[in-house]
Amino acid sequence: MIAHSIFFYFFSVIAIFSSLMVITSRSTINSVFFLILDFISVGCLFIMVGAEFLGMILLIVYVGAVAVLFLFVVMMLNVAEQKQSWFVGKKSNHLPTGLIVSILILLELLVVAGGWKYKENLMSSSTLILSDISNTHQLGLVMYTDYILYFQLAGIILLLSMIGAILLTFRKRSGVKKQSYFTQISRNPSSAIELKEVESNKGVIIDD
Amino acid sequence: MEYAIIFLPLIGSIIGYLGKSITKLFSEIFTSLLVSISAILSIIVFWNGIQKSNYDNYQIIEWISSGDFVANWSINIDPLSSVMLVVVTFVSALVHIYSIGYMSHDPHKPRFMSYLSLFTFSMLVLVASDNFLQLFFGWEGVGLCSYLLIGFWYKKETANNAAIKAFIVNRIGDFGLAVGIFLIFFFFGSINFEEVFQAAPQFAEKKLLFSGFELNLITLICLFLFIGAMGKSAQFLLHTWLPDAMEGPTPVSALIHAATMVTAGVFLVVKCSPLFEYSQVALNVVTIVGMITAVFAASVALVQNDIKKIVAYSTCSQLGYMFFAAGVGAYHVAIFHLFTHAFFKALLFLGSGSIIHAFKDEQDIRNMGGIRKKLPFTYILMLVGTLALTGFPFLSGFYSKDAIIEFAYLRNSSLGNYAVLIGIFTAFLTSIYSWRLFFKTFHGSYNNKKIPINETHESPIIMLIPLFFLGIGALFAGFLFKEIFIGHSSKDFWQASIFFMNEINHEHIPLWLLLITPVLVVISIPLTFYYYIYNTKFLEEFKNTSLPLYNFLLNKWYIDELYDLVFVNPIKKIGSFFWKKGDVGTIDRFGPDGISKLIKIISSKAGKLQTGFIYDYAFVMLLGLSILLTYLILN
Amino acid sequence: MIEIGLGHYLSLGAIIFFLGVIGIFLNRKNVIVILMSIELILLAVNINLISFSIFSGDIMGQVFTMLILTVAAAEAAIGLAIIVVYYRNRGSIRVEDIHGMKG
Amino acid sequence: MINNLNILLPEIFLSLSIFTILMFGVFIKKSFNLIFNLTSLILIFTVAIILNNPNYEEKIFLDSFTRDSFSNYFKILILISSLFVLNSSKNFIIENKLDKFEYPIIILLSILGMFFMVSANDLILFYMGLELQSLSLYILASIDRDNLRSSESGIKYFVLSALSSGLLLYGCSLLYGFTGSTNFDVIAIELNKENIGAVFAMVFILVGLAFKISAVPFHMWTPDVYEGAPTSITSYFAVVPKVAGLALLIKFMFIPFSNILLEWQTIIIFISIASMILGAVAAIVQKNIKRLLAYSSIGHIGYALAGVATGVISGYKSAIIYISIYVIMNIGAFSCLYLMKKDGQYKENISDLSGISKKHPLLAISFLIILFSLAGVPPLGGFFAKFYVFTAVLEQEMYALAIIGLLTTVISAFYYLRIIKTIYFDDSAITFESVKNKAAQVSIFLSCSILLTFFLYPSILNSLVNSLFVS
Amino acid sequence: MNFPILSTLIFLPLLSSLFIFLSRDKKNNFSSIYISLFSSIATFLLSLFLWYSLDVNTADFQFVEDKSWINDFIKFKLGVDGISILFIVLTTFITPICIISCINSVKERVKEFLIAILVLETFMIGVFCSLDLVIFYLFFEGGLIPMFLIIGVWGGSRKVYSAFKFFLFTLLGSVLMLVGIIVIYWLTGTTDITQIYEIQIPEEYQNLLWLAFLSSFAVKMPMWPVHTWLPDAHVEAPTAGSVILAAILLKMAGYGFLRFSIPMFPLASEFFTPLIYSLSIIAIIYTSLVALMQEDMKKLIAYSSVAHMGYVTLGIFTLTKQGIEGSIYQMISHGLISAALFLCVGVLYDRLNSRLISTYGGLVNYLPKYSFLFLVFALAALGLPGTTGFLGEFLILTGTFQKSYLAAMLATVGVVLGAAYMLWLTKRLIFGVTKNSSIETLSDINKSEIIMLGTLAFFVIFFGFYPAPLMDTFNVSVNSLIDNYQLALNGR
Repeated sequence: MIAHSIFFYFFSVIAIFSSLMVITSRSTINSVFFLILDFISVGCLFIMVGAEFLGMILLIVYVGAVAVLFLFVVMMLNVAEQKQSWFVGKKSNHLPTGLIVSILILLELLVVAGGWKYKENLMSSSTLILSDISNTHQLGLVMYTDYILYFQLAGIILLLSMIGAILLTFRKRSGVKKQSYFTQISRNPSSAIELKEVESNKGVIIDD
Repeated sequence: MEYAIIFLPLIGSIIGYLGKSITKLFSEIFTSLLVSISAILSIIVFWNGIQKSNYDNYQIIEWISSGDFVANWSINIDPLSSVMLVVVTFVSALVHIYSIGYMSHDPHKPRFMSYLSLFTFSMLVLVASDNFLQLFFGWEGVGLCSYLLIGFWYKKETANNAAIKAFIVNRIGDFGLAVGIFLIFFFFGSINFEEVFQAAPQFAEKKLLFSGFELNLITLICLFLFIGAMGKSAQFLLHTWLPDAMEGPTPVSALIHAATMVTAGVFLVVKCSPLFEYSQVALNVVTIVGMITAVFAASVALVQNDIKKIVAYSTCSQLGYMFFAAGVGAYHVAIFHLFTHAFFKALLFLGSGSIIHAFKDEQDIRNMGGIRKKLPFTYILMLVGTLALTGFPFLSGFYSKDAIIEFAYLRNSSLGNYAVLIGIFTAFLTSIYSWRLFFKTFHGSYNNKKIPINETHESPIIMLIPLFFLGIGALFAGFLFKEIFIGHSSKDFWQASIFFMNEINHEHIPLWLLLITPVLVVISIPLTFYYYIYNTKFLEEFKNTSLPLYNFLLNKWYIDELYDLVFVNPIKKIGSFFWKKGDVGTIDRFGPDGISKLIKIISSKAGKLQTGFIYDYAFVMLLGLSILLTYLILN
Repeated sequence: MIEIGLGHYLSLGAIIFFLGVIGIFLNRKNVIVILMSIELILLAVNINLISFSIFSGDIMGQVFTMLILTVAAAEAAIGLAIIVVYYRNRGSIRVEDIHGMKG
Repeated sequence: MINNLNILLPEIFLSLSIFTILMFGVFIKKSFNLIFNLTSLILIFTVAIILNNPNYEEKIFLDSFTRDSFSNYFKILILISSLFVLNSSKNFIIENKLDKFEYPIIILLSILGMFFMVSANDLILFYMGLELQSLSLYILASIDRDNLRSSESGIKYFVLSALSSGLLLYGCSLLYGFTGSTNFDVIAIELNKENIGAVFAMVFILVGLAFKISAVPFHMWTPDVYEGAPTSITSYFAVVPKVAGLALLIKFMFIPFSNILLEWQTIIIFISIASMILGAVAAIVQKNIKRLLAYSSIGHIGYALAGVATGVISGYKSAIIYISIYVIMNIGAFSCLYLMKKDGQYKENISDLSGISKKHPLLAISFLIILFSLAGVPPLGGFFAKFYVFTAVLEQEMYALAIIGLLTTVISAFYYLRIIKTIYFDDSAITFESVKNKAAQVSIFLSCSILLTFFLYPSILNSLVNSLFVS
Repeated sequence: MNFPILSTLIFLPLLSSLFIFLSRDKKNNFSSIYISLFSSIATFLLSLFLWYSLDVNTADFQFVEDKSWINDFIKFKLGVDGISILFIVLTTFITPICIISCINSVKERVKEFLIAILVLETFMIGVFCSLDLVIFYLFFEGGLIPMFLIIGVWGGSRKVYSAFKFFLFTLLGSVLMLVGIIVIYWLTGTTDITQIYEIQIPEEYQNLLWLAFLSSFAVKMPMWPVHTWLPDAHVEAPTAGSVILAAILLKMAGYGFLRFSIPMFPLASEFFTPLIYSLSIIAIIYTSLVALMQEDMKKLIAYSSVAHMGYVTLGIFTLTKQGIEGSIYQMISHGLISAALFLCVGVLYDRLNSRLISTYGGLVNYLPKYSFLFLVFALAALGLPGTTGFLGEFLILTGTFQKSYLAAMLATVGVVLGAAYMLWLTKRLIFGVTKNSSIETLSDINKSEIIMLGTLAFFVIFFGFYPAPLMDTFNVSVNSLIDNYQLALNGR
């Protein structure tokens, strides 16, 4: 019980702190790393609360793929050195109002989410009943049966993102000389050598 | 026959104008001919009336019918209208003939003749109507013709202005007439003369609240009708157009502004005697206005120099006579004076025209004089006219004018007595200015610098014949028709067309009253001759010593200036103000233009909101979200 | 405080959500950080869903989460691709530089 | 379950076709034309399949997917409008070197996403459909990848859309938590006024949806993206996702949120009025036609939302009629842009239209009809759209909404008139190149003739829409 | 009568405009002009036939066509009665004249111009035929499009401003009417006015609805203070545009008051009578004064139109027989007279390209025929007895007098002012000395102009002396209008 509390607060504080750092840190690289930290701590929370599959997915897919993708792009676009905080540059003219508005939203959310009556059949953390089949198993049971449609759709979305990414970023580079084995092999003397009759005192114009 | 009287002038007007290219004098002859026929016919009608009481109402066609508001085109022949028919057609025919000579040098003769005939038609429609609406038609129709004829010489700026002035002042009068008609229709439920007059007694006591005042209905109606009459007959305050109207050709002045149209007001009052008789207040107003006009116009006429203007003011003054005659209840006398006045005033005008003709369009009497030898016929005829006008015994003016004074006396009221005084005084003034005009023109020395005396000449015969006829009228009309019109048997003649509540008995007139006017008139002749011809110094000195009075009179009591100051200029200013400040400056500025400007400003503000920065966009979204959330929480 | 209930998890989600939101419109650095903020928001959503799912014993929430993870990955990929494209054209991905169209 | 798969037939057909033509595209070089034509064919076939399917309501996959006349109507609308948008823009695509074979495929994928959106009866499916569509649109917005403006519009659209998706998703999570289910029908039962958390969630979801249909204040992306994206994409943006978005909104209001009508009604009214006003006002200063049409579409969404705001079926119907006529008008308007070519470039500034009525009377008159229709001047089709909406609004006695709405039509008439003024009143005559674009001409012609003759039989849409709400 | 004569009447011009659109002729646009002339005259004859076959002894709507239109709830219902038929005939009469006028005055894009005119004619006839509020609105608003184009494309130097002002002003007014129409639908369940007449709309709604309708009609009429679009629109519009605008478009509002405001909202009509009176009186006097000071002929005539329309509103809301009949008569009369005056201005404008009064003067020396006709119309405009202008005004004032002395007296002042500005205009234009030497080179009006102006002059005078054909036509209808109104007031 207490352990649950301690771990919850531990990971939440880390998550919140790293979230804060994601948006405030001067270096984009740092932001990415804090994002990873964020994911890790939240993943731990997931595991702690009993959604171990999703916790793992978060760690593997997010940290392993998405965050790395971010890192990759940051490196590629060479913006890692941009050491700017959000106060630099054009000074934000709605920082105060913005903060007030967001805090307002936060408070409203906290009021609603934190302090509200939920449905009666909710479990408290102490009485969390973990079913006898594992979380992963449970997901697996529904994912490919009842929710096959979503699954397929997710697939299509991934396909789309692939097409999109390729369409947007892939470009044929002109002027790049590539080796073509087939042309190399299928050359014959007639296409490789040209014989010219050279008249005297005229020379040959060699075009290449 | 009745149809012919009315419509022949109209036909003349239309065909006369359209057929102008048929032969050289087609329009002139054709129109004159038709109007003459009409004149003869109307005399026959008049005669039939006297002899056989042959009166009738001929309905031509329904004009307008809207609910109870029904008006017909009709020809209503009764004693009053038959008299008017004679006056109108007779004078008109003579003026037509006169114009052939007078206008012989004008390129627009056909148009002129056509207008004249059209005028005659309108006037006939006016006098022959059996309802107020047709009367109104004729009323405005003559106004239109007057407008057209005054502005006949359209190149003259003054003529155009005078024409507009005449129309608009008349319109102001018409405003009163129209309101009178509205009132009549509203309360009597009809605008037919006969029905209205029959119903009049029932409304004699009716009061109504009119813009805060409680007034007698009939009084109100009569006052409004009288405003109309004032406008048309150039009574004081609405008289300003008449002298200006002299910008038109002289025959026009003779026909319209002396003999016929201007008397329409008198005609209206007399016609409506069944109404006026029920309202002493209205009658008193009529009397007072008439008196004021008579004196005023006569006083102004004393010092004018334009020959036509003098005659015009004289007309104005005589109309005043007619009105106060009507006002004291002597309607028949008013009509009688109208009748005689038509002859001698037309004569005077045409005579003046003859003089002007002789001087090649010179109108200032200071530039005339001493031409009695050169224009003998004109001289004689003008003499007749002047004598008649001044009321020289046994000429037509004598009978009618004295009768007015007598009737005023017989009225036996304080107002009547004032009227007597004013009448006598005005008669005296009339005599003075008439003789002044006469002597200054024909006697004394020749004063014109531009035209040598040899070039002045007598008018052609075609102009003199009408003068001659009018002269006969001026001489004998009073004597001949006195008995019929105002004599003891006059009631048989007028029948129902004039209504007297309390008839004045034409008896017991003190001798002094009978004598005083003729005596004054006769005395004034040598007096005038002396002061204007032999001893002009006295008057010059008098003029110089009392210059303000002189100027006051010369400038017609400054009434035109007053109007300019009070009405014309302010209206123009208000018009400009409404336009520039009202429409453009306020309505448009704050209305469409202002709003569109505002929207454009908002629009560019809204465009600026779209900064192009992602964070701003996101911020707006969050702002929206937070507003919605907060709204829900607060609810 | 000690008893960790659903409310705690939701609050955590709300805070992370809030930070993600702030990150989007207070950021002047570069677009990638905005992308990361979006990932934070999605993370907050996931926290919500998982905790709801666990506390109400309903597997649906976890299925949802899993799909969100997939979609988020796809979104990140496309987002980064667009950023790359933009970078190629503009030579910068600073948020302040992205205002070629306005008004 | 497998027996019921024919309910999913259009979606299955579409996905399989996508895979097939994707293969064609990969293995055949210079295959744009082929794939483009195949795409048109697929669209037509899909329409046929949907028409061939029965219309009664059926749900499968744990009631997460609905097929009913409502979804079918929107699917057909989406398909047909895509068909016209695509075909009329073909010349433009080729001439601007956008002729990659992925182009039509991504469009098809987005259509697939919209299919799931309008058929969704479950938060998850709805979200998946939405994301499929959004991701396609991100790519499409920045498809002209060598063009700075295109990629900028892509980045803007992506960031903001992702944000809105995040908000929407957050709402979904709360909704799931507070009602205990992701199924619309269950949510509808569980959701009531006392359930504040769920009401809160509703706001988040509304924000997400409002973003998709670009309603104020979640419209900020619209002008920039419309301007920046290639015209062919803009026309797609302006038409198809709007239809799907509105369908979704109506569905949300009609099923899951039906019990908290009072709560969302004020919000929709607010959004609607804000959209109408901003759409009218902000467009006045615009110089770019595409940008102007963006504001115009914001305004139009405001009117459609006014219909939704009534919270009754007749209002929803009027909104559906509105969006249908809006689609017709916008297809026409954008098709006109494909005929405005000068010096080898497609023109998109209002000033480029100066005096074209002299040289291109037909184009001018088409513009005239469409613009007057957009302004809602009778007797053109656009008037009837507004008429239905305001009839529904006034039925609920929402006078303020109706009057504000109609006043904004006057303001918005101003900028439509400004274009007409440029076309007809200005003297400097511009000559465009003659463009051989039969498809665009046909689209314009159809659009104009529908708008012109709509008044002859204005109930045609009514009778279609009447059957959409069975329950 | 099974033959849909009204639909034919409405759509005949539209059809012919389609023909013109499809016709191809390069030189002189002969075929366009002839097609349009032919079709408009055919329409005119058809409308005359309609008038002839109309039974004027009943106030019922005749030639009713009733088709279902928008679902079941709004019907495409047309019909005419004694009031509307005259407006239809006026419309069909003015249109050929406009077409003739553009032979002289429109130099470019003749074909489009004719199409616009004919489309406009369709809308105008439709307005006067429709017996359903929505249809009415449709036609009422639809007319804006061609008119906007006519002003904007063929207009003068400030055409854009004027066209926009015209369009937006009118649209702004009428959207509120649309709200009113829809609310009526929800209150009564129908938009068929013959059915609405039977239903008493609740009193608490009447006032607001009446105001909603007023907002549209007041702008169109135009009443003070929303009249400012009219002078601008008139000034900038081409001759035919001004003619149609003055002769017919303005009448729609007056017709609307008669057809909709009064029968549908009798209580409100009574309640707001003082408002209408004051606005009308202000319009009459204010605009007359403004007209007095104008330097632009068209603007002067436009302002005079506002004043004349002031009489119309005044007369309508007296709700007396004379007032209403006078108003109808005044509208028709103004339709003829203002049309003629604008044509007259157009004649001058075609020749010298100036609308400033000061450009002209002494025209009578060189254009006698023209001057004569102009004088006739000017006199008719100032309400000279014997012209149509008089009877209308006089009847209106008679009617007004029965309701309010003050209003009638003040309105009568307008008659005096009317004479002032019209005569002053005539003086400055026609009479006086010719100052501008280019006038001397002008040719008098040609045949087509004589036909146009002569016909108008004939009718202006003919109906001035013999108004019975017109008065008899609407007599019964007006009676029933007033009877129903009184019934409604008593039934309160």
